Amino acid sequence: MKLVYFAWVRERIGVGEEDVTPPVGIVTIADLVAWLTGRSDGHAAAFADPARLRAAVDQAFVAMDAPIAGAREVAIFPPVTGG
Amino acid sequence: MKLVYFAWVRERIGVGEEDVTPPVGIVTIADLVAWLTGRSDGHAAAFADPARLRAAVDQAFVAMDAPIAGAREVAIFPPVTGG
Amino acid sequence: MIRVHVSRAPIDVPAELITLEQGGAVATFTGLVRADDGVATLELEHYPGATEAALMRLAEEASARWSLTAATIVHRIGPMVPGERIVFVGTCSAHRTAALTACAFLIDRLKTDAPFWKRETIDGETRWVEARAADDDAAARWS
Amino acid sequence: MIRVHVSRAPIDVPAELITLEQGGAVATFTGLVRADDGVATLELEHYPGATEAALMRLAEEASARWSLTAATIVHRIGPMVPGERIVFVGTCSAHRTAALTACAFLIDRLKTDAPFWKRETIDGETRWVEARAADDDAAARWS
Repeated sequence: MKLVYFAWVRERIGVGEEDVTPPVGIVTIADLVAWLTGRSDGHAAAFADPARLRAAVDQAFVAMDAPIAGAREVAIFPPVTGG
Repeated sequence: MKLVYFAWVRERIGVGEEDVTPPVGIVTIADLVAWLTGRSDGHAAAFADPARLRAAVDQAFVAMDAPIAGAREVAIFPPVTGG
Repeated sequence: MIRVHVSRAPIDVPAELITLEQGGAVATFTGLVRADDGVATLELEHYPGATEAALMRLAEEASARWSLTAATIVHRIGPMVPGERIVFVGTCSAHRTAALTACAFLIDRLKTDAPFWKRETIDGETRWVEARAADDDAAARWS
Repeated sequence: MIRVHVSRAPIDVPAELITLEQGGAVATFTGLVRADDGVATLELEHYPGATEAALMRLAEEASARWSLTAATIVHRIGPMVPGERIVFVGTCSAHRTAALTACAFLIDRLKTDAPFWKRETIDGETRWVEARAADDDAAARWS
């Protein structure tokens, strides 16, 4: 599964994208974020406050409790600030 | 008193402006319009339906029952259609 | 900065934007001569002096009510053809809702408060355009 | 006609107007980098692919809901300076209320539905701009 990060999530993790294979039991975006926290200090810093995170599955915005089953690309990022 | 006309009011009367001296007893715009009706067939045609007329005194829109005392310029015209 | 202008020449929107873009949020409205109902030409008559005064009052009211940093109203007069711009209204504010709301106010109120009259030619026949009750209703919602 | 574009180059509003002015009523909104709160530079990051898809969904929704004859959304990315245009939204419809309302819808919803992030530099210090609850409220009024 391809993960992509934006804005300060990307900066804290230190990369814009990575490939991961989540273990069985990781069902939702929230599960994924909790699991990713253990990958590095950067991940832990980026995901310290889950309330400040938003996500997309295959480029469409989803809620944090959305399932990741079948997703090719999951994006994790702060609330958007365009316009 | 200077009178100015616009759009089909002007066309029916045949002139864009004229000077008149209304007699005593002509108090409001509506009185003035009724009095002007007798001036020519064009005036009669222009003012046949008072409900379709609007007016301004000294370049500010007013209701048809507004007084004309002290007015230098009275304008009579159809409802506006700009924009 | 307030700018009101009654123009026989085509309305130059790019030039107006330069004056208007003072920072933050800019909203504009442009009315075009419709090409789709057989109108060959449209001619705009106005009440010189009274028109400019009415446009200035509207621009000043909008500027005060929505804290605008700029307000522009340009209205074309004389003959024009389908596709040409009849009217341009623009507002600039620090906040987008103020700019958008003031822009809607200006075009709604211009339709009832400014002395312009449209005459259109369709199939060689010329007629004065009738005022629309819907325009009175739209203007009334701002008072 | 729908046009959505994510642009590293400055937004050319006069060029966009040519595509947009299809007849009737045209409303536009332009967001400018503010010059008044000490921002030296603003940088826009986005989610390539997802951005264009989100803008296209918004333009299609507005076009259907307000019977637009044209809808344009252009969003700048990369570094920019105060006074430059960040975003341009334009709508064209036969009726002015439809054009104005659809324009307000597009900019409100763009702020919450399109994946852009702003980073500003003030006094040499760079920080990511925080999302505003007021933007969520403005977007919510359209659903």
